[in-house]
Amino acid sequence: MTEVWGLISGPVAHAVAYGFLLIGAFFFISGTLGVLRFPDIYTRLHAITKADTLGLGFIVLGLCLISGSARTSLLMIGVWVLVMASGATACQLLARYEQDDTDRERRDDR
Amino acid sequence: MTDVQLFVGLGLLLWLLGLHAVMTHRHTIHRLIAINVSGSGVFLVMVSLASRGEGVDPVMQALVVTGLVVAVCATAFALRLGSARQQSHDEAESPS
Amino acid sequence: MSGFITVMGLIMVIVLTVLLLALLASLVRVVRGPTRADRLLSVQMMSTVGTGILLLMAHYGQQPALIDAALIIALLAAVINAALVQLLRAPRHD
Amino acid sequence: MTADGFFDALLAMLIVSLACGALYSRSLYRAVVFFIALGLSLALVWARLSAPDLALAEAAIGAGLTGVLLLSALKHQAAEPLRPMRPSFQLLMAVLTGVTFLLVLTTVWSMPAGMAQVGQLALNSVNDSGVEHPITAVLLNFRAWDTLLELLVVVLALLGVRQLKLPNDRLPVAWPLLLAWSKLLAPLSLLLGVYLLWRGADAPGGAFQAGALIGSGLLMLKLVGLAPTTPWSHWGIRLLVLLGSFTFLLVAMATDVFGAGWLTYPPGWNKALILLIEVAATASIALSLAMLAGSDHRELNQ
Repeated sequence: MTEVWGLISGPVAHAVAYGFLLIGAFFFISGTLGVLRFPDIYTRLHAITKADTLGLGFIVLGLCLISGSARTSLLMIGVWVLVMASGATACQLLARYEQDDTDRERRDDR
Repeated sequence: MTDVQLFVGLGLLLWLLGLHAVMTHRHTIHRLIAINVSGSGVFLVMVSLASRGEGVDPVMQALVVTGLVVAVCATAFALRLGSARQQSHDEAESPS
Repeated sequence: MSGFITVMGLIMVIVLTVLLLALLASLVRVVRGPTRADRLLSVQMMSTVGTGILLLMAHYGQQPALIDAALIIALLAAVINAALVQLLRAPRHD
Repeated sequence: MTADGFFDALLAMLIVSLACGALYSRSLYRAVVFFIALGLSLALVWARLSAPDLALAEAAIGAGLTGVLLLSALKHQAAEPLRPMRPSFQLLMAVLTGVTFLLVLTTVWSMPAGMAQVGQLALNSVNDSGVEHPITAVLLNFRAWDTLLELLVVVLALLGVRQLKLPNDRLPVAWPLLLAWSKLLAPLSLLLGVYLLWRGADAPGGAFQAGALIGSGLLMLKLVGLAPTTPWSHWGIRLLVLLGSFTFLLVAMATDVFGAGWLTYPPGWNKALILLIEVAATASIALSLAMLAGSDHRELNQ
């Protein structure tokens, strides 16, 4: 058991953790590019709620490995689950709102 | 320039931008947003001044926590006042 | 060992900078729109990125309370989306 | 330039552009979205300035409640054209504010470093206050007067709204997805609020943050039509709104009559009294904020 703990908190694990942080940053970059470049709201919603949530997941994973404390890790994973759920729901809600809005007369966006 | 100076400057800038916007806008909601922005500027100045020394000044921060709640209550009241005014305006205009 | 630590610090700074730039980029969506949902999408994006920044800062600055702040931001971004949908939806003509 | 300085500069740039967007957008809706985003980013600034209490409060109030408030105000606004003032007037104001900026900036920058005496005093005497977290100690012990008056301000705002003639409008029927989501979100905000209140004794958190959070959960239930009505005419509602101020006043009077003086807690009792006041204040703040933002004509003007 102590060996496992040594591996988790050792320098190798830290290197892996920082690798996760970089992967997370990569996903955030791709999500941002998606938001800037995609042609319509539905694809942009897709970019935000998938790529960015995944990026946050990697960052949480990396930080959990670095911190090594169970309480902090649990809280951070809770944050991630919440962001995931809220991202998925917000995606649906905004897309439906948009459809509802387009179905009626095209209202100008004051 | 230290970080405290940067944030004090930022707070003052927000305060004055808000003040300028309060004076140059006419719409109720726009003005309320402007007042809130300048309020945030004041909070920013207070909090950055609170983190000048070795530790963090708890009195300043507690004042700002109080200020945030008071600000949101005042904003809520003012927005309600604005929409009530709008409603009575509409009723006066409509012929019924 | 000290070299190792500065590499870690560098990675932390790079990730934080990427996230802040993402935050700045989301402003483009608020300005360009074109629809209301598009503009609110950027709030959703800012909350996701902002939670990331807060979590990193909680670790970087040794302030565990910032994790709670991240939790609250994640929760309230959802409330704002719901409020938009309920409040600004065209009322049904019945 | 150090890494921290770079980060700060980016953050400052973000805040300034958000503020400019919120203040000078032509479209009202855009200004509101910018303002919500400003609230979110200010939470990051508070985090950077090592004020986690404020980050919590700003996240709950600046990002959540104010956003819902502004969106609901937007609903009532007619598409009123934004008539700007004359350019000459705007220029004059810009010059005036610019001069003020320079004057105040030079004054503030030359202020001596170090903490004000009262802050040092508060930090030194935290141990006598009954709670470990200095900001909670200031709010509920050293400067409890301020907090008492603040609770009264919340009640006053609600009373003020009651005097207005509120529009009587119906929200559309919520989508099933939204209903299910808010059934999940509201208990979660209650749970998180209680957690913040509990942590307030020895870590950042406390009655205001908890109250604002629970209030937004309640507000969300109100928006989708799941919350029971909270009519002002019901005595229970009035009691709950006034509970925080009443408890606080009762404690203040009791300490004045039987103890050492107005709001000077007897030793040994302070932790219990602070907790009592905090729980009552949280309930009052939550209900008052939700009613301030979400109650309509039927609930407030009988």
